[in-house]
Amino acid sequence: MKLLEYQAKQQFAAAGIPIPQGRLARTPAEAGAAARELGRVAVKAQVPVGGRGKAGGIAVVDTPEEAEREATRILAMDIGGYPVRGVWCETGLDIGAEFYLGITLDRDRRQLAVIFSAAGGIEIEKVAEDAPEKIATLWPDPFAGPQPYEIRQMAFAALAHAPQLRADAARLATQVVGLTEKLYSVAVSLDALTCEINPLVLTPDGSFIAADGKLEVDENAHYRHADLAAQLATDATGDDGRTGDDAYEVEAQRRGLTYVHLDGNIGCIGNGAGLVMNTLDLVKQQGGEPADFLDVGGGASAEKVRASLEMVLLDPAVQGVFINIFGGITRGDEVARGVIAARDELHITKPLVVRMTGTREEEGRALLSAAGITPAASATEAAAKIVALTRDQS
Amino acid sequence: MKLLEYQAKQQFAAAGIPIPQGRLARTPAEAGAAARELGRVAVKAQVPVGGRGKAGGIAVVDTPEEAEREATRILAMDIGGYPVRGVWCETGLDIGAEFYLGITLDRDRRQLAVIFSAAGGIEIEKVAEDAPEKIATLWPDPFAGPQPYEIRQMAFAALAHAPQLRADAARLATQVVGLTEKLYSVAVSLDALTCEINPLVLTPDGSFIAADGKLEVDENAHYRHADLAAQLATDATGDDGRTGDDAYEVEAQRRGLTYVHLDGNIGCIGNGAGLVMNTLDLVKQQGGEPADFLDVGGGASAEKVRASLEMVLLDPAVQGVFINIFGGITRGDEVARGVIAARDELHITKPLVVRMTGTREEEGRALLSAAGITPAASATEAAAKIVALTRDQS
Amino acid sequence: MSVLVDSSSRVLIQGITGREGGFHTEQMRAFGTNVVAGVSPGKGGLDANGIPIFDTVADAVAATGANVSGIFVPPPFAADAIMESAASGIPLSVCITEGIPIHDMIRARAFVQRCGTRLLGPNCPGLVTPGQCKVGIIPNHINIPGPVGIVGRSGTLTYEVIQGLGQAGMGQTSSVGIGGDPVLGLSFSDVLALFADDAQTRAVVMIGEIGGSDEERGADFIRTSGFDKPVVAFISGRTAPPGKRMGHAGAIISGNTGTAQSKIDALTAAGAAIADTIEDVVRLVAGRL
Amino acid sequence: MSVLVDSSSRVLIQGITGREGGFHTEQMRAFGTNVVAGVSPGKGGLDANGIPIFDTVADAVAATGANVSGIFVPPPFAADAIMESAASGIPLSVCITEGIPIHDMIRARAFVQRCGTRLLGPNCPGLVTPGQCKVGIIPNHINIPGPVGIVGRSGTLTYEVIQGLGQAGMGQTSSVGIGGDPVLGLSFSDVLALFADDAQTRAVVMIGEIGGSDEERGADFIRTSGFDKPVVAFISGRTAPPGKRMGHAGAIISGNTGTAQSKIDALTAAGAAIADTIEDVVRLVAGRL
Repeated sequence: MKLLEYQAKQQFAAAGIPIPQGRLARTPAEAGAAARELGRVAVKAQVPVGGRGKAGGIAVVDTPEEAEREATRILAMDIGGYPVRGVWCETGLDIGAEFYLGITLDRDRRQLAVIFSAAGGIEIEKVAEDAPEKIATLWPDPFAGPQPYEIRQMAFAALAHAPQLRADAARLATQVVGLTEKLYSVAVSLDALTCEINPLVLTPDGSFIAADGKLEVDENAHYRHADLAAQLATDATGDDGRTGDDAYEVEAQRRGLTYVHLDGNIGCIGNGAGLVMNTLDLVKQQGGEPADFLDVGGGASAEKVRASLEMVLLDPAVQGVFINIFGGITRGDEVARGVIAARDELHITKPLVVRMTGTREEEGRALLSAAGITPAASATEAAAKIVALTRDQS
Repeated sequence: MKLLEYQAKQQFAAAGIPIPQGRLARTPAEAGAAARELGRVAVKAQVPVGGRGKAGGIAVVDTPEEAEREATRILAMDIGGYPVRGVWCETGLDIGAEFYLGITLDRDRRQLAVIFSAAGGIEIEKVAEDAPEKIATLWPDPFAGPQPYEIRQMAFAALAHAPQLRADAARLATQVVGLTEKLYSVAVSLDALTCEINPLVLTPDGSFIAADGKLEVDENAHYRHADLAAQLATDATGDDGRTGDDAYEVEAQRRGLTYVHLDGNIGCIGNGAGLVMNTLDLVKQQGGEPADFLDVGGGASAEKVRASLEMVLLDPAVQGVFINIFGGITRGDEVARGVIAARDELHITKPLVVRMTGTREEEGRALLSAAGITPAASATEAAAKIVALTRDQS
Repeated sequence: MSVLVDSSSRVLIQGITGREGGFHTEQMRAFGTNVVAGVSPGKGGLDANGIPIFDTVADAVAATGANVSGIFVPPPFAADAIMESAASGIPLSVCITEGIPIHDMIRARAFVQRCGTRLLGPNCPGLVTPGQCKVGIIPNHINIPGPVGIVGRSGTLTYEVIQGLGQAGMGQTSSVGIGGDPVLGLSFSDVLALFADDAQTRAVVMIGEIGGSDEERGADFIRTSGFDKPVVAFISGRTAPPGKRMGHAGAIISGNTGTAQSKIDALTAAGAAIADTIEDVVRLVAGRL
Repeated sequence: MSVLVDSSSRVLIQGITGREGGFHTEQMRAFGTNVVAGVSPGKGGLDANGIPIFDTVADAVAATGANVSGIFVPPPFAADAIMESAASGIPLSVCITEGIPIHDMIRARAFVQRCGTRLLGPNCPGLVTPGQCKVGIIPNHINIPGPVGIVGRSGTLTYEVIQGLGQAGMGQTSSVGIGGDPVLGLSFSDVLALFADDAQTRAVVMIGEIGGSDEERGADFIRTSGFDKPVVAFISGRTAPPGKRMGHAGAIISGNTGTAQSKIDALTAAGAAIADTIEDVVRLVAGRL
């Protein structure tokens, strides 16, 4: 679940982090009204991807008329595959300096990292590459959270790269302690895997304010944040937890299936993420192009297999399907029944290639053979076969 | 800062712990109105000490008339030195079983202990003495707080002594996990040294409800709870953070002095808690009776010494004062000036005995001698002297 | 010989009365695993097909001397179950549960480290020492004893390799599935270190996938520790596009990190043979025994 | 010889720019303490009467090799200062601050234990090794070197004993004030164990008071550890009424615990000589050297 900028900022504000005043506008008229109320504003496209600025999705305007004009332009855009459904109009900021403050999962250390840098306003990955010494990192104890002394260490390390602010370092470090504690509380209470403020603007009068916001909630923890999910779902602007605006992925999520849409013409279904990834690799090795990744998971029922085939075939680019099963908990006969039911009920005429081994493989293979579907001897053979069958068709 | 039962319960309720419905009544009429609203109620004296029940401070009534009559009686009481200024009228509970759930400072382990017992409704200290096996204790990690598995261990250990509830143990343990997490959050967020529910009533329908509440906030942490202190201060029923209803102690607290009122006739003042305790011991050893404990602390000014003498002499039982100073940060000349100023400005005619050693003792002793106050050679000699002088008077 | 579990393992199942826990407990017993206890809060005193059930892990350990725990507890309660197992001093906890919130796992993992015990998983298939003990959900019939150590992130691909080797007559000392989550217990390097010390293990198969840098760190371990057994490595997800999570919470290429090529390069540099298919794995292992 | 601090101690002062920190830093230097650094966040790079100031303890340790920290930081920030000192690996932190919230101290103490470092205090006068090093606020002029070890809860009574012994010609190896709070670092038994191992310490004075059971546990330590030096004990607050807090947060008799009699009984049983007055302490020590 990725929150949009303004949704992330609302969470920050609720935790006591200062944000600029702003209004969400879904129409140019609303943007004009916001500018009338707030004066000089930045009109910012609300999409769950980076690079808005470069794409032309942000405009700073001085008048309501300008705001309406720019909103009209931006609301017609499509950024990184996301149609812009709303703009966030917020008070223009006087900028003294730009910082970065973020919390993210450090996979190598298997814990959260708090990152602070006086080189804000650009992608932190870029800073990490070009000037890693400008990045100060803190790995808080997962139970204690970041302690003030650790945050001060991080703050002073980063402020060492902003010598012009040295005279004010004590006050700034104290502010960073408060901001970090608040941002961390947001990250933990929302199970965030990414929670960042970039840029964190230091205004000329010496206070920090979050000029942008990014917040991504761990999918595994959605059950703890049903309220937030419900709120996002009713907000037509939000990406409401979808993995993207790909229509097939949205549909698969609705159907409760683990599905990733790809560009090829061979539908791929298997049990177990590693096995499906390998299925894709095998198809590619044989010169084919996978159309998707679909994992039926462990212990799939015939019904789930049927539904999975139906899902994969929604994509008209699919010219044939490779079903790759290693039965552990999953039973071969169940899979076979699902495949046969799908073929018969959905009147599938496109080629289906099944590789089946493991639990109840004999029963499954017998059912398939009886139904006229010849199971392949190995995964590699099956891949070769589906590639050949679909190549013939195209 | 000790909260009254109903104040503690309000904190519990805010954290999601179930409490009976109730109304605070400061007059018999209010008690009657509460009974009219709630039906059968318990009318409970609100005083910050235990033993209310035994003292007759709790009555269960069926009618508004009875409520008024009992409230009249209870509001006229004085329990453990505390005049009853209010009664809490709450819905009578059907009691299935009585438990104890509390969080307290375990001094030996220097951490918090969570205590749970199926022997609730009586003082836990008594259970600890008579049937220690009935007490289950959990010492949570101070950063992590109590984990569900630890709470379950504690719950099952205590429930082993309530075999009649065995069939329902899974559900009860789950409830105890939730209650303990909530009570712990109250204890930590309010810096509580004691935070207990006794009895924690299990109603016949199988849910827990807090039938009493006790909450004491660490004095050192008052600065973090100014809101709560302010709320209690405006509540005429509360003990608003006073150490007791002793008028002298209340006054001393108002004046910012560390003072404990005692029963004797010899005022005792010193610098440092250990030294003042020892001063009291010396007076007793010499056959005298200390009237108080007053610690001027480290580095006391002449003005503070003057104010301390004034405070001690507010008590008319005081027939003489022993001032015992070991100057470290505290300077002898400052103390001497304070003693002399107090004597002269307050026209003290009662005997003053001063023992003075340490930093600037020469200067201090010279000042005292010049003012006609002969400093004693040692603390023991000083104690003997003040006891002799006050004995002569009485 | 073997790593982590053997015939002396006394296994406890947390969540034994659940659907998955109950089913796989019977599978494990059918395999020959010595399942000595189950835990299900509130059901202490009952039994599951003759296995005594306890309210808490502490009770179960005290009564039965269990020294391995298999955790089949639903995601919201799984991190707590891991901590309970570690706190009771059980040296190895194996968590099968998939879908545990990552923040929960960050805490549970730190807790396990503080306890000085081991965690395998979560979201893993468990581990097998053929002929002796299985904890988890790896299919029973494919495992045969032999000289190969297997360590894999993906469950199903691990099964593929076990079966492929078995069909070619090569069995395993132990097969260990470390799981596909980004925050987990034992890593490739941890398990490689165990295989390094196991005299009977004569070759090791590593089954990696895209995402993270555990394969690279495993390669570093091989390079720097004087690891002297042949390693055959297989990496899945080579054709996965960046930014798409391929089923496993951990299987995602972000920017330049987590690509199959980076892993293959690191493993090649460490002297491992790289297999392109399962058939390749079998062929390469056969040539190295 | 001595315990905890000596002429090799390199002392850092946290809160050196505060009123108390500044004043006592100069007192310590007048005593001869080697104060090598101060910490005051945001004032790094400045100096305090020639002592370099750093923003963080880590910076100060890296630059100066400080190995003892004296903490003079106001109560709301003191627990964090203790943790900062412990996290930087400083082996001994001495916290003078009075009035730290107990919940803060519970966490800080657990943190120090996890770091494997030592904490003296809080709410303590610090410690002195006469002629070598003082960290804290014990008056300078009363301390002379000699064969007696002193450990006390109350600051002023510790001063009394130091002075009383000194006036009778008996000096100290070290005098250690553990402080009057209920949650603190080194306890009587910890310091007794140090004196047990210090060859030069020929007798020990314990200055206890009502509240808690640390004196009893000190007595247990004497009884069970084979402690073979004479101990003279003094307990204040004998006449204090139950339920009244006598100044120190820890000095309160609750129910049957924390009474002077319980402490005197335990110490007597452990073979300690009980003094009724400071004069008694001096007399009893003199008879045991």
